[in-house]
Amino acid sequence: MSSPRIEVIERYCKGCSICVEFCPTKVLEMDGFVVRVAKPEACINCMQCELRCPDFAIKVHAE
Amino acid sequence: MSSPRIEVIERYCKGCSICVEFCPTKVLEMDGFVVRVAKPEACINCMQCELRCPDFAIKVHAE
Amino acid sequence: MAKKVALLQGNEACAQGALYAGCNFFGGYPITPSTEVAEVLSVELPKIGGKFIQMEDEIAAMASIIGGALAGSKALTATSGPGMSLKQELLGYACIAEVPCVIINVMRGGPSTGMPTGPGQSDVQQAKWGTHGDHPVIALVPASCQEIFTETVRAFNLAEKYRMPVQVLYDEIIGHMRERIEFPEPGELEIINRTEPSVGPEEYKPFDPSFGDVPPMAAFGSGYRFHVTGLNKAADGFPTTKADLVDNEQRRQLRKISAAQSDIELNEEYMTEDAEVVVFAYGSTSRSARYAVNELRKEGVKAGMFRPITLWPFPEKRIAELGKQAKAIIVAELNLGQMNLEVERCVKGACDVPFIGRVDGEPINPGQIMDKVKEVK
Amino acid sequence: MAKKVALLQGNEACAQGALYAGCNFFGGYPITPSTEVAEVLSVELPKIGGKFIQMEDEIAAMASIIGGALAGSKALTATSGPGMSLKQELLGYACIAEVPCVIINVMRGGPSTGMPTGPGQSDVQQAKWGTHGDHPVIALVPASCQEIFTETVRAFNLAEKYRMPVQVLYDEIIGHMRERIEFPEPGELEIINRTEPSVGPEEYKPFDPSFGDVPPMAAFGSGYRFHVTGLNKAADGFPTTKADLVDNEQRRQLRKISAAQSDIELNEEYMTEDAEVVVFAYGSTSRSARYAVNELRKEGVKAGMFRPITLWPFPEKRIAELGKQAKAIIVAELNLGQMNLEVERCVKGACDVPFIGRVDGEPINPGQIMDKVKEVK
Amino acid sequence: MAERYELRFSGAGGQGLITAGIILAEAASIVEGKHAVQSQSYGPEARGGASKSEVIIADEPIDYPKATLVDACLAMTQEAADKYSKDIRPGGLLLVDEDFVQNPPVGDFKVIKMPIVNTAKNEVGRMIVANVVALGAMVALTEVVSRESGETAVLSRVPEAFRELNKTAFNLGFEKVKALIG
Amino acid sequence: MAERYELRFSGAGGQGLITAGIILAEAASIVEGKHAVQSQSYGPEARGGASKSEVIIADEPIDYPKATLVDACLAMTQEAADKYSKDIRPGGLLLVDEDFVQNPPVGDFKVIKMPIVNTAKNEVGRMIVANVVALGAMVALTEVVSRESGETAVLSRVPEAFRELNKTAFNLGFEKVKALIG
Amino acid sequence: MAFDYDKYLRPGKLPHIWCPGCGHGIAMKGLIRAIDTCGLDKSNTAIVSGIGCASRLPGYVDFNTLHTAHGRAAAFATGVKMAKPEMNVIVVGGDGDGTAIGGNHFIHACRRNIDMTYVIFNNFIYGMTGGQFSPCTPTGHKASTTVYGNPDPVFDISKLAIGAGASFVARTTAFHATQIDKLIAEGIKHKGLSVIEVLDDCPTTYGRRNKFRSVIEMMERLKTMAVPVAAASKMTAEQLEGKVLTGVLHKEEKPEYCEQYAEVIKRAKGA
Amino acid sequence: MAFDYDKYLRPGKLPHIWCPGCGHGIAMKGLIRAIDTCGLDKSNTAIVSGIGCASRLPGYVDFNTLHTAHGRAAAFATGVKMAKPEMNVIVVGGDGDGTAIGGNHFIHACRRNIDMTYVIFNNFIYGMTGGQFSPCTPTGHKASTTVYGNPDPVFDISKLAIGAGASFVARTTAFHATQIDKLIAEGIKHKGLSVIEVLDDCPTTYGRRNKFRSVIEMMERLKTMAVPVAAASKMTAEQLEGKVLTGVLHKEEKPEYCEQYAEVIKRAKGA
Ligand SMILES: Cc1ncc(C[n+]2csc(CCOP(=O)(O)OP(=O)(O)O)c2C)c(N)n1
Ligand SMILES: Cc1ncc(C[n+]2csc(CCOP(=O)(O)OP(=O)(O)O)c2C)c(N)n1
Ligand code: SF4
Ligand code: SF4
Ligand code: SF4
Ligand code: SF4
Ligand code: SF4
Ligand code: SF4
Ligand SMILES: [Mg+2]
Ligand SMILES: [Mg+2]
Repeated sequence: MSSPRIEVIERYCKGCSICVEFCPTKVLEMDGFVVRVAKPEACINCMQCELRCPDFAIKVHAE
Repeated sequence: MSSPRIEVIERYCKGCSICVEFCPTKVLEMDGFVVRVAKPEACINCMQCELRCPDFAIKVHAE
Repeated sequence: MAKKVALLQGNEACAQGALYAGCNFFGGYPITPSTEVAEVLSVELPKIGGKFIQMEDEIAAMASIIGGALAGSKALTATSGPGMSLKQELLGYACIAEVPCVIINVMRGGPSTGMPTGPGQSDVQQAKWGTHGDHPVIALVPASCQEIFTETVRAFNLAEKYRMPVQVLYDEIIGHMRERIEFPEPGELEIINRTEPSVGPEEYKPFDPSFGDVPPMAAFGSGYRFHVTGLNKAADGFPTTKADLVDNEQRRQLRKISAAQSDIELNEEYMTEDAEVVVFAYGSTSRSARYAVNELRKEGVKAGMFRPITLWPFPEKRIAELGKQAKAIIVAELNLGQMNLEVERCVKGACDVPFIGRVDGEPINPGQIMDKVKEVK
Repeated sequence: MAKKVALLQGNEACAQGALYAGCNFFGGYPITPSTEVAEVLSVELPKIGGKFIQMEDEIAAMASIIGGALAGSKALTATSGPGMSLKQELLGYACIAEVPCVIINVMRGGPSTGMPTGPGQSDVQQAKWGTHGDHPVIALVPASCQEIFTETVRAFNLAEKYRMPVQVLYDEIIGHMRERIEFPEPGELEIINRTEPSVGPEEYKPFDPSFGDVPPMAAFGSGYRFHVTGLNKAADGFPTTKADLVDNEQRRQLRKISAAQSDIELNEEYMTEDAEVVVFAYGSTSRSARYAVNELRKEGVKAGMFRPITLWPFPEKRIAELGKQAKAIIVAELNLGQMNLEVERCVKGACDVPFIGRVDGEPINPGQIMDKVKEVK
Repeated sequence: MAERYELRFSGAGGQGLITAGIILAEAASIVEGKHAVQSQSYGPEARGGASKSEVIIADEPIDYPKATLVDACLAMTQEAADKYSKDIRPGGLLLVDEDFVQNPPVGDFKVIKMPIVNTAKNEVGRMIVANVVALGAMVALTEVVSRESGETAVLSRVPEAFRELNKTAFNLGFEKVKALIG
Repeated sequence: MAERYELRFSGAGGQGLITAGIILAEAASIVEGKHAVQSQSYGPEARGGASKSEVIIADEPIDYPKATLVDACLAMTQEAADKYSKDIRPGGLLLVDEDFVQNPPVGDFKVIKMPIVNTAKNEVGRMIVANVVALGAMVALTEVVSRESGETAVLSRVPEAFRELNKTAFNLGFEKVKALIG
Repeated sequence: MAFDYDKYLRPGKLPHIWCPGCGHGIAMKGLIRAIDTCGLDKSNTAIVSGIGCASRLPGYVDFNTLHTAHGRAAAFATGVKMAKPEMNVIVVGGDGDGTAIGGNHFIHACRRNIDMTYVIFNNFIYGMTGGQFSPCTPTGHKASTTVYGNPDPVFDISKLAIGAGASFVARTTAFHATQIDKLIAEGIKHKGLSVIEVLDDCPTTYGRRNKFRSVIEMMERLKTMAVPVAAASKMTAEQLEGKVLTGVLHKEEKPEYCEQYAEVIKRAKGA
Repeated sequence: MAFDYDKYLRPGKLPHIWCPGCGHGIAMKGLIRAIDTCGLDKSNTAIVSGIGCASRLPGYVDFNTLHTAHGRAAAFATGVKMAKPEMNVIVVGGDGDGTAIGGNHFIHACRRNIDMTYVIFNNFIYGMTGGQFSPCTPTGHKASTTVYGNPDPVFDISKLAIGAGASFVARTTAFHATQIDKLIAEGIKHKGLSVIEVLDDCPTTYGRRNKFRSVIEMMERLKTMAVPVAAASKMTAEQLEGKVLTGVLHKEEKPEYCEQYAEVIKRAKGA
């Protein structure tokens, strides 16, 4: 099974870093004021980032 | 012991008859729109009439 | 068939007028001397499947009728001075959000609790200026029970036509007195309903100026999903701080009324053609004025009466004309000086504007007016 | 010693002015753009043993300051349009019950929620007519941070002197901008406190007209036990419906102000002596007007500015005079037509009254005024 | 009938005098098609104290709706008589309940005395219809509406069950006055 | 100095630009005894988005308190640069943070580029003092107040513990610009 | 011995405006006795009310009296108390005044736990305006605006007060006349916001429409409705159906608002 | 699979105005998921709010949306619901909007038990106006108008709602993100007035002043504060000190207001 695709809508991301902190496998990282998908392959599709992003800025697409 | 003196302030009495109904010994009576002390001697100084008159219209003076 | 007639209180006539106009929602909070409007409607509305709700206060009452109106109802509330003061914020909301509804103010003595069972006409400037910010105003001032009926109908019509709150103000005297009312037959008086959108939900904008200064209005729950706010908004209903968009909307809202003055204005003139002294009076006071004019005419005094039935927008032009014709326009009202200021403004110094005011709980009687007319003659 | 100076926001200057005036009670409810007044006082009042209370809404805030004032405090509240609309009922209460207190209205765009962070001057007629019923009104409109300080002091003085609520209105621009303030030394500005009864509790009547139109006022808890009500009352403070007693009281209350116009009125005139065109402007708009007048004078245009600092009672006489002198009095304000109506009334047709209004969240700039002046020239 | 006829019903709150006024106004305006205005004054709080109801009847539309000079006044209590008989017009009428108005005011008007409450209590059997007795009496006294119109108006106001009672009350009032004034 | 000198500080909400404006106004009006007015515009809700603070300095009392034609403008972000550089007067100045304003607007004004945030972050060691770096730079650029006045104003605003930090920031900003414009 | 009410009454103001048999008079007398029990100094006591029949009380009594606007009594009173914490502040008013338009000020006074006593005269109706239903009119009953039977659920005022944080809540009825002063006195002595609900009667607007034949019948109803809290604990749910608990329903010690504010002042002066 | 929020969002309105890390966004997403769970028809659903940061929600979602005046949402919503009882009506707003200025409408909506769902976003502060204390700001904490520590006691919103008669009351936090939609969905399905309190965070005005170093810390606090009702029953009073209960706190069947009014209509038509 390939790892899920993480979509970050940069225009919405306000850089609060909630997703970064809640990601259990450190897939995400802050890059200045927006989030960056640093280790996509580590994603375990737990949906924490999507669930908790207050800004509708991150979507987890499982294949 | 002489029976208490019942003072009715006619100007205040609105004739609601609460005192009449609550007097256990039927001392009081309605007389048109105001109350009348009909049987002063029967008064047992229970103070019910004074306590319950909504209009400050009746006072029981025990000697 | 003879028309239905009845001896009705002004407040009852108001309720009946509302029903005739198609009112199907009343949200209120009791207050003397307006309460009978609510009482009649609490009995009548459920009979026709309409809604009567007694809210927790006047603010909530005003909120409920705006909500009801947005959901498609023809909504009414009735109150008196203290309640009117409380409603001011949401009256402004109804203006900016362009929600049709009717507010009855049965005026009593003021300010504050004042004289709850005494008459007053001292909320007439409040009707125009009570809420903060610029906003259009329509206020009607009937003078008899029959006219309360017809003006309530007209209030609903204007509210629906111009998509805004309309106030009807009358004083305690006519609110509580009883006169014979003839009920118009159904269809006899015109009934206006808000214009519904002619475009589909996708294209609909709740304040679309391309449909004119009064854009069509959809109801909540009708398939048109739109946004309503009390913030300055653009034509699409969403808040904006863009100067030009805000400006367009604000000016359009005032223009709704300023451009339609002739449609909204309604006055009665009584023996003004040749009048040397005109009495400006409205509501119950105009009845004393008419009585006085009749008496004065008998004595050969050329008196006349100008009676606004629409108080706001103010009949500026006609007053200016009368100012040029008459020696004086006497303003008689149950307050200490309100509409006289507006008359003064309009006559631009062309004639005197003597004032008769009264705030002691008694009506201005014909004698007072006659005396004043003779004074200025 | 040099005076204490500081760079303060208008709202901060207001709070400092209040403290200087002896304010020791603030009851409020936060609202943009007035909130800093409360924030400063929440810090400063407890330092001097004063009371700051944040109430559940603006109505409660107004109630709390009336209660505080009756218990002897010098009380203040601060709000903006929506809050002002909500306070109207109790503003009337403070009038009829003759309770000194000061209300700050930092004006934003309206109506309703409008433009919370944008400036407006569209509550100026509301200041006079917002509450129902006839009542006296004093409203001040400072135009700089320093003047906000001094006018807040004057507001307290007038409130105490005339025993009534006094409103101070300024717009968001000066509420939020910062200027250097010089703090007057203690004693430098006059501080007026309410007159206390000279008779003992037995003879005391809270509205005793034998002490003049502004009867002395005792505080709750001072040994004078009296009754306060929002009903029409007699001189003894108890409610009455007796026509003559009501009339006496109502007229006395209005007379407090009408008879003291010269004490209350305060205007600034700038180059009006020979002005052919006068710009009537107040608050932040007057700053643009002064700028414009300076520029116009450079160009040889005889322009001047009339700036009311006391807006209500209105400077009727002086405006009438200027109307006779000038070709036009241009009224510039951040609304769609308010004080221009009052100017029109006062000039009685003697000159034109062109209007510059703006409600898009931007200030009226000097250029707009210059253009208009040139137009009428 | 004069061009404008002014009647006043006064007494204590709760005696039904407002209703009496309304019925009279209905008799005039609905039954007889004249013009009528009924109004009342509320006490400070609409409860207790003296109460009054006024009816103005005319052939023309009525402008000023309050009494100017009262043609006929009813007073059911002493307080009402003292307070409300003041503006009876010279030559006018004052009908009092003789049991409750022991000192009828004197003035340039005719006083008619009659036991109104007692008639209701003892002859009709229900004190509550004293106002209708009074109404019958006022109709008889003033002839401002016909006896029949008055009766019609009374009956159209009351529920079926109370029609007889009220009819009796109205007519007793009417007849007693007729007997008195001849 | 011109009769009326207009400065604008713009950037993102939370960058401390309002404070920078206030300090400059204090330097001018409190320290140097000139006239100054500081104002700011709030976003729709006073949060997020572009933010600006304006300071007008003059020798005379200041009437119109808003900018008419800006003499010198600071822009810390691209959005601010795009939005607020519009009314810079011909020949005016625009100072941008070169790391955040990648496309400085062009117009009849002089653009000065400087790494403001990075200076704060890397050279002072605290990003939070970027506004003070910017202030130092603006003072150097415009000379609207003296370096000493600027420093005094900065120091009188900050708690003891942060004085050195802010002093460094202010002076770094000042010197960097001086070096740039020579 | 007759109780000397005159000591607390303003001369020349009686008779009061209340209708014959109106329970407000009974409750008022209880309040006066409570004040007497607590020995409050008249000059140091404020009685504050809103608008309504009940709210006319202050006009009759010889204290610092404040008859405010409809529903606002608690907010005015809060201002008085904050300004002069040493004063005794008592709020009186009707069910409509206190729980309809005044509901917000009521719950916030409870929340703040400011040291005042709020005596609420619950006659189940808006008396003053002629008998429209209030938030306390029993569901199904009639009022001038609910001729088909009131569809509205009622507030349990005491429960509301407790929910809002009041630290002393008690209830009694006009029938239980001697309990009125006892509970009010206990409330006055309690430090913090105390609420005493007195169920009373409005024969004129509520009684008549709901087929009570006399004030006495209304008193009877109050009598049978009431169940003392102690007794209630031994009763089943069915037995308690339609009953209301009387006595002290809630009492707890909590920081009082003016005292808390005095701490703020201390901190500010220290700072 | 990613949840399709877009289905409920108005195109072009994002990003919303809320600050980075503002909990309102998390709560809003929970609301959308709940609506989705319940399968509400967008055209037949109204979302009503007052004024405040939280109250900006309606502008972003594709329903009949009504952004009213500060504190008045419940009263407007009541009008909408009465006029069209077939519509789903959801009220959203902040702690200030709902319990300070809007307290009265809130408790009366609870009393009436009208079939609406009130989701209250409790961030313990007036966010929109820059962080003055609200009736929910913890005592002792700092806000822009309580620099010496807040002297005011707080409302327990849920307790207040229950005291006022709400028939469904639940509470959760922004940390418990998946519980948000579950509880709101249960509230929507409940016939009558349901209140769902979501404790969330305002980093900008509350967090900063109260020395939270990050949004994450604020989330941590929410996490540790919360105790599910079931768990709480097994805990001692000391253990519960400083905790808040989460989950469904109260649920009962009571007559719904619009249905009761439908009965009034029946009676009126019959009469
Ligand atoms: C702002 C305002 N709204 C409405 C009223 C009308 N009003 C006066 S008293 C009252 C209700 C009184 O009921 P309650 O408080 O229960 O007192 P009661 O008369 O029953 O003793 C109302 C609605 C008013 N005076 N002011
Ligand atoms: C009548 C009125 N009073 C005050 C305000 C100012 N105001 C706007 S939002 C708000 C408080 C918001 O707090 P809350 O409801 O908790 O929402 P949050 O911003 O925290 O989400 C206040 C006081 C207003 N807009 N209208
Ligand atoms: S789905 Fe889970 S693992 Fe994957 S990025 Fe998001 S939080 Fe990390
Ligand atoms: S949670 Fe959302 S807004 Fe915050 S950093 Fe992650 S994607 Fe950006
Ligand atoms: S004191 Fe008792 S016995 Fe005597 S009259 Fe009164 S009620 Fe009757
Ligand atoms: S209780 Fe009082 S008012 Fe009633 S009848 Fe007896 S004395 Fe008169
Ligand atoms: S109307 Fe009711 S509450 Fe008011 S005084 Fe009469 S009986 Fe008492
Ligand atoms: S101020 Fe607070 S509540 Fe408002 S958007 Fe920012 S974080 Fe959210
Ligand atoms: Mg009541
Ligand atoms: Mg909040």
